[in-house]
Amino acid sequence: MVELEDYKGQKPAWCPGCGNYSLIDTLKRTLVELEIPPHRLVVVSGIGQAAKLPHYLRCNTFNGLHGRALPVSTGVSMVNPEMLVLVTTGDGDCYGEGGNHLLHAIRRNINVKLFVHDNQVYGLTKGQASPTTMEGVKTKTQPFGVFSSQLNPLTLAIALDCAFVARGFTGDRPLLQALMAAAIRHKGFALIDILQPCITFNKVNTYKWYKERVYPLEADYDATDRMTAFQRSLEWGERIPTGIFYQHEKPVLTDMLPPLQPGPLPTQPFDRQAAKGVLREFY
Amino acid sequence: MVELEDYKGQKPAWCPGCGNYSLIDTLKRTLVELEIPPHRLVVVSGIGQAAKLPHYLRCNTFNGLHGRALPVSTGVSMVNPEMLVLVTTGDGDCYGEGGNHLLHAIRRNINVKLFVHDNQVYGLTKGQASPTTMEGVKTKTQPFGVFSSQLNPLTLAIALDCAFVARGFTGDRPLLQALMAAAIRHKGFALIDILQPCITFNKVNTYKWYKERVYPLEADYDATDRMTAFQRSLEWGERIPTGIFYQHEKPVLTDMLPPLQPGPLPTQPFDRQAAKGVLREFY
Amino acid sequence: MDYTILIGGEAGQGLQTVGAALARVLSRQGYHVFTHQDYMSRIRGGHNFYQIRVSEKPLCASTDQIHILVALDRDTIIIHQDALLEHGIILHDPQAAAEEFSGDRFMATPFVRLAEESGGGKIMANSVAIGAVLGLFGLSPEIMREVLADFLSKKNEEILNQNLLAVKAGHDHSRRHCTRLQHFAVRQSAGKKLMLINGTQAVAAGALMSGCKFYAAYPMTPSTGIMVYLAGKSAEFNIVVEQAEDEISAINMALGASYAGVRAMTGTSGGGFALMTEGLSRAGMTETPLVIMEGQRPGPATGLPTRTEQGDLSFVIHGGHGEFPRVVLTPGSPEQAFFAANKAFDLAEKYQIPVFILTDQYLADTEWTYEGLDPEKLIYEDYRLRGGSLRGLAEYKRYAFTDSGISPLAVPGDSTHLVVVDSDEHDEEGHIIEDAATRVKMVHKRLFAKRAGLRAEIALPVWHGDQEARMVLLGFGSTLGVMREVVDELAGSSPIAMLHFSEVYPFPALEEHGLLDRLRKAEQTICIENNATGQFERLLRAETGFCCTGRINRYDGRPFTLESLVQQVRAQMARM
Amino acid sequence: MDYTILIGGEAGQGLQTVGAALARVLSRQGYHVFTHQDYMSRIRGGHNFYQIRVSEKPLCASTDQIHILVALDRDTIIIHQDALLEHGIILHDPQAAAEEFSGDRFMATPFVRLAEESGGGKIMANSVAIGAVLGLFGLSPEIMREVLADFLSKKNEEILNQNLLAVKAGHDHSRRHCTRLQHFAVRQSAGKKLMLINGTQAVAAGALMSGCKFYAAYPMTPSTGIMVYLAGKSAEFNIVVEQAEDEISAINMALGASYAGVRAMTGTSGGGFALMTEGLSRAGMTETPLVIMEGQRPGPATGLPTRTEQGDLSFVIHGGHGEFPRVVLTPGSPEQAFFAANKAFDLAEKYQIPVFILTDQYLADTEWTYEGLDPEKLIYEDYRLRGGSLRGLAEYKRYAFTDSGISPLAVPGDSTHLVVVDSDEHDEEGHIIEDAATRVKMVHKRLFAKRAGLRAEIALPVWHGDQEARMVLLGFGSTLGVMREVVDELAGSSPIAMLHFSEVYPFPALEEHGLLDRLRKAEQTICIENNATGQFERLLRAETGFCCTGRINRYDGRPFTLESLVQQVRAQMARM
Ligand SMILES: Cc1ncc(C[n+]2csc(CCOP(=O)(O)OP(=O)(O)O)c2C)c(N)n1
Ligand SMILES: Cc1ncc(C[n+]2csc(CCOP(=O)(O)OP(=O)(O)O)c2C)c(N)n1
Ligand code: SF4
Ligand code: SF4
Ligand SMILES: [Mg+2]
Ligand SMILES: [Mg+2]
Repeated sequence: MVELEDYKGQKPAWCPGCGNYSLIDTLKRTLVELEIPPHRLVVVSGIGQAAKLPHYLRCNTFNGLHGRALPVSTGVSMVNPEMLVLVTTGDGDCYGEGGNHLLHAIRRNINVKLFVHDNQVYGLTKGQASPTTMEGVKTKTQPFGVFSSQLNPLTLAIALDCAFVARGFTGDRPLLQALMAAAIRHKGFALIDILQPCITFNKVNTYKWYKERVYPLEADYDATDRMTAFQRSLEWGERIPTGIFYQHEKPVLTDMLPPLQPGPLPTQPFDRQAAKGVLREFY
Repeated sequence: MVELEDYKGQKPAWCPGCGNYSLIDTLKRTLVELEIPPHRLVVVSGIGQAAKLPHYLRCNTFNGLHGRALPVSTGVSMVNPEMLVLVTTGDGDCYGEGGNHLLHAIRRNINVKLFVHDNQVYGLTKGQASPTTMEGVKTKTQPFGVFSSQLNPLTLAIALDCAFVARGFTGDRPLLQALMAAAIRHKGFALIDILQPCITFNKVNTYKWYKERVYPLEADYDATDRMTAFQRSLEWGERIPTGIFYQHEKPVLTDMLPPLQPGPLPTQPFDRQAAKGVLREFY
Repeated sequence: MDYTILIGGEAGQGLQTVGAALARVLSRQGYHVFTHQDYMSRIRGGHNFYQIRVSEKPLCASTDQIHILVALDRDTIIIHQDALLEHGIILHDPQAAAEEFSGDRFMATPFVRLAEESGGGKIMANSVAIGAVLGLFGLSPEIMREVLADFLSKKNEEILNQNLLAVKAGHDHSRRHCTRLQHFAVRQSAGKKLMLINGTQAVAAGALMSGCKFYAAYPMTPSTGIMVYLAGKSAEFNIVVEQAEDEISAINMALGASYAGVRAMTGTSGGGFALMTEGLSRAGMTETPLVIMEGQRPGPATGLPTRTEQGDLSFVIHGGHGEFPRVVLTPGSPEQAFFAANKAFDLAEKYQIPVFILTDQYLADTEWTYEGLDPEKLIYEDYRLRGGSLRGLAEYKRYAFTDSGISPLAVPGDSTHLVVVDSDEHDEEGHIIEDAATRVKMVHKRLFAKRAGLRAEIALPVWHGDQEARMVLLGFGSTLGVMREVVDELAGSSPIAMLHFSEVYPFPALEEHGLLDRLRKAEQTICIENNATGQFERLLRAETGFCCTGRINRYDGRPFTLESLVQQVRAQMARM
Repeated sequence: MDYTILIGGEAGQGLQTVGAALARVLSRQGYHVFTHQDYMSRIRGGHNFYQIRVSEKPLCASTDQIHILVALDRDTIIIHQDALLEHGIILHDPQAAAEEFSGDRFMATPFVRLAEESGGGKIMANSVAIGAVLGLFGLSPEIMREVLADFLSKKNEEILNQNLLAVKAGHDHSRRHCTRLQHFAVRQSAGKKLMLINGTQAVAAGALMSGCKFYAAYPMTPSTGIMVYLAGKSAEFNIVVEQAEDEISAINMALGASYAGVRAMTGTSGGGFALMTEGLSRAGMTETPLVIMEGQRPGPATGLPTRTEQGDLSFVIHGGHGEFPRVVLTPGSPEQAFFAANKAFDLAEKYQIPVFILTDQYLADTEWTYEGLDPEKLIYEDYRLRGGSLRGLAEYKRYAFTDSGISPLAVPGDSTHLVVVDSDEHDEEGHIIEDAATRVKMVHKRLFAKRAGLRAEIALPVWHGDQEARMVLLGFGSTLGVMREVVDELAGSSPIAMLHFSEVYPFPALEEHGLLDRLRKAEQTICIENNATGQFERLLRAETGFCCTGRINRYDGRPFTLESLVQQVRAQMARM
């Protein structure tokens, strides 16, 4: 049996009151709920407050270059599809520096679960705008306010036909845990954009601000319909829906790759004798 | 008066029969139609067959690193908004190596016209799959066929609320010219994904293949509706629509940026005297 | 007099404000100060500190010893009390750092309670701390009025007065309770206001005053300050400052801006620079002027993100594929950084090349005092072909062959001439070629001809100390100050000198000015570097064949300090 | 005998097939061949050529002189006819290259007409050309049967026979019309089949035979061949080959794969490598084994994308921020490349570091012949802690301190032990730290301890020629062959030798083996490099302080050739 204690890592260096605390706690509970032992889990992260998470969780870890968690997770997953591979990342990490990898990780449908701590700001570097910062918000590097339109990760993922697209909120732990569990159970790539208040640098999207807006998608919401998903993903303002926006079945890369069919690569022995044969072709 | 002759550049090194020939010819005609003199135009390109275009057109040129045309064009446009800035790029250049810049160029709504020569293959490097290669297509580097889902640039751009999203085809020059002219007239960022047969390396999406499928969007198609645009952009297979999928007005970055309000930066004199004042703050 | 004040506490406790305000008020009173900061890569908690040295004479190094320790939390006492000098004082809030601390060295100063009693509430505890330090020195609390007015984000008379009351409360508390006041008596003023400036500010102001019109970057410690500074001046000076989606974009945006006709710059740290090397090579091939600030921090990879190191020197000199000229400036002080920024813009545009300002976290954050920086010494020449002169040309070729290797740099759109730049090998017009002859000519123009010109632009390193020193300390960049103080300190006992390089690439022509001979004559030549492998020592060897006899390296993420370096140098001397 | 055949024409005319088929058939007949290719960055048109030298003795250099020029178009004649030797022959199709070409040197060979007449249609014109060359040598057209069968993509007896008829037609035409047959007579066979292999194939096969299980890359000339090769073997050997979205992704995928427990590799050229330097630094910090193939081409930036240069040596040695150990292997021949790939995988895993195989377009495309490459000389040791031995451990720390600096490398998921790797500075367990003491210990472990071990792994450069040479030629990488032939050619007239470095970093311990002394004794030491600035010469100076007396650099994108290098060396000799 897996227990919460198994996942106990180092003491977080996050600010007291940061949304990341309930996020990691919910993650631990999800892993315990799904009975995943720490050694079957690999957490890959980038750099940022979010990306520090694997230090605070006992697990296999590859951490981190800013923006480059997805390629690493792709390598891990394509070599050993039997591991549960999670990526924890920030909105800057994932949608800014790492934007290209997101597009292509979705296209590949790698079996990786992507949990984005979306605090709509660069936390670790002290408060610059991120791709999800709302238009007009002023920061020290955007003194006239942000001119770029706010990136909507859900809409983007749905456009790329990502087969699991959800939004969570650290202030709604039961829903977040349900989303995390569903993402992990889902076969293939799963994105959860998690609204996570940064109490230090984001004075706009505060805990209260989210609380007033966030609501769960209706019980009878049909997550299999792409058009609906697209439409509902556009909702942001007075009301912000949370839940699974879009989910369907799709072939997973590692299920299709012929070299993986005999099993994970690290367990496939290297046949030196057979390899020697390739030299024959050069005569 | 601007004439075709004004735009005559070097002799193209493209394969005889390549779709790029009609593309460049249509572009020249568009520029003449709009009476844009070569010196008011800056063409920024990446690297690839597509990206060689500015050598074959007489114009101001910044060419090229693979995938990096958009950032350069951003710099040019943010400094001198009075120039017409075009980016010519390939599907690998723009959606592969340069994917991240595309996301953020759209978000910024820079005043750049992005013409993607989409031959669904890496031409210059001899036939590897590109992000727009269709699933299942086999190449020397994808011996099992492409597993990743085909990137749909239109859907992606619509998801990002790009204010001008179109598809052209080099086999339909009148439409292509109309699209190019509309893109140039449009205020802000404009994307035209141009189906361009690569007769050497793409044996699937041939001239004939496109001809059988490509058709123009209906005359009464409403390009202002995002939902419709999203839906129609998904159409790909037996029938492939072309035309302007989505267009609307949106504030352009350079219109909003306060430092540009007195005029293009190169024409704003540097006031050394005023600058000296900043040292006072350090006392 | 030469006092060291150290303010320590958790991230988020405002120790930076306390430090900055104290440094400012002291420099306004005409004192020389030298500060440095040490902080963790976190926003709250942990242990950070701010060190301020103050003297009537110029200072340029950090020390290990403390006269006044302002402890905003208990850890600060634990960590730093051993560094306290005899007669030193530890100020601590007994509420935060429990009563177990007692004895002559400790002066319990209830920052919070005094703040509350003075009426402003506990958020003014830091003002109490400031006041307490002023009190030790016997400086009037009133001198804080102006500084506080500048520092307070809300310009509000009432808040200002409340803060002043808090300062006064701290001040009075020290005057009343400190038993060691006699050790700290200073004059109210040591002369006229001094300038207080750190490396970041110096580079940023230098860039602004050199006509920088476009800055694109992606946030990364310790370079972010440049972007923040320029963004803050954006409205007033019409500078376009763009936060890019990544560093690749940042450098390419800057190249686009430079191509379009303005002075452009980007800034980053090692990891971001790694992503820029392709763009750097593009700047080299297209001959597009570009200034790059690389603020080093300890690597590899993420390393120690908020600390200091000189570990990217070789990378900056050799980064980018293929061969092209570049300049690397390695200023050692804010003053040098200010003029380095200016020289960078000048050389970048004059030679149409990338020019680096290579700094590090230590230089970036360290404040020095000066009487001033003379803006009249700044060079500003617009090397671009513009307007009339461009329109008057019969023919324009972006890469026309010239003896100097420098081709005319036109502004696109400024005339009917076309400006064609290409990252492929190209002909004079900028169009792609593949033939061997043109390639060779372009290499001669772009690389050899320019290099010849550039070498003459590079300043010789500064020799400080005995002209016939038996021991010479060599170094570059941010070790300038500490090397200088070490040499001054040891000068009495031994013939010692230092040779400091603030411009390292192209390498200064040591052989032509007898410097190499002087090095050869010295018995000991010790290379002092804030890295593990001795990159500068290697550069010197690669450029001249000269091998240093010894080296002192520090690579724990911290800067050299006066005492520890003196000790290490003495140990090497003992071997003579 | 030592003949040079040059086949020239436009891209898309199939000259590569003609060249490859001829090289293959000759090597199967037991002849030594040496080929090199010259092509433009375009798919159709322009001018490309394929050079084949053939002899009964081993060959290792390209030449400037031509015995047989096969001109598939008119330009080929114009460009190359001056290089034709006395008694040489130019084969050309009078339809393509007009009749104006006449005289003894020209043998009009109507490739197209003969193909049509032989029944296969004009697409078999290239087979006629092959046959015409065989005819000159008096080699039987039948020897092409096996080769054609291997080359034809559609395995179809009829097409094969038609091609053979075309070969025969070409052959017969030469026998009948050539007036210079006496100059080309060779034996039907020179011995048993030889192996014909180029640098790309050697690296790729070497990787496969060293247990490479994961390859991620982004296409880029001249590295793409490695990906194509491994993708072709993917099904048979269960190698996962992934075309990444960009080079940043490629290197990080490879790091992920290596972390997950298999041997992983990436490959690129200079521009792509520029994008990988951040990942490289990450490999250094996380101590993740990684093999990187960097195939150089002329820069800066896009440069001359299909040509050759040795311009990235300094970049590969110094690329990446911060300080970490790496190995750079610079093979000079396919044989060296094959074993370099093997050594790269071995060292990468043994020391948990990034290891480079630095090649260039010339080495990548150049075919050499060998009797064979001995697979028994390949090393294969699995240094990873797996299965039982891992599960048996009481405690596992990814970065445990050891004397060698090498910590146990476990496979995640293989036991309940956790594998924690971090790009921040970290403790033994892999968790982020900021304290100075741990930092210092980690630098000692990761950098100093490993470097000490690594130096002993590096092979000494090969001294070839006179042991007490007055003139020594120095070089690295793909100049091996031409340097060797030059030394052999000049050996008679002068005491000359060469010192070739196939492993350059860490730098081989020259001082310990008397090599440095031999260099010091030589009157002239000439560094020969396919770049403009002399990067290897600089490396040698940086590492040893030794300054070469002269240098010969070629930087027009073309390789050194035998005759021109002999001439340049002679010119330097004259100065002795
Ligand atoms: C290549 C590179 N560029 C920049 C940085 C500096 N950096 C570290 S974290 C970060 C942004 C963090 O923002 P986000 O990803 O949203 O995470 P958060 O801290 O908000 O959780 C940046 C810019 C870096 N480490 N590496
Ligand atoms: C950094 C970098 N990586 C790879 C390359 C090699 N390269 C040149 S063009 C190209 C792909 C071209 O494909 P696309 O953009 O679709 O253009 P096309 O040739 O098909 O028009 C590649 C991979 C490069 N020049 N630079
Ligand atoms: S800065 Fe923001 S995101 Fe980072 S730990 Fe503090 S509250 Fe959380
Ligand atoms: S390879 Fe394809 S895209 Fe390139 S020029 Fe030829 S036909 Fe056009
Ligand atoms: Mg964030
Ligand atoms: Mg393409």
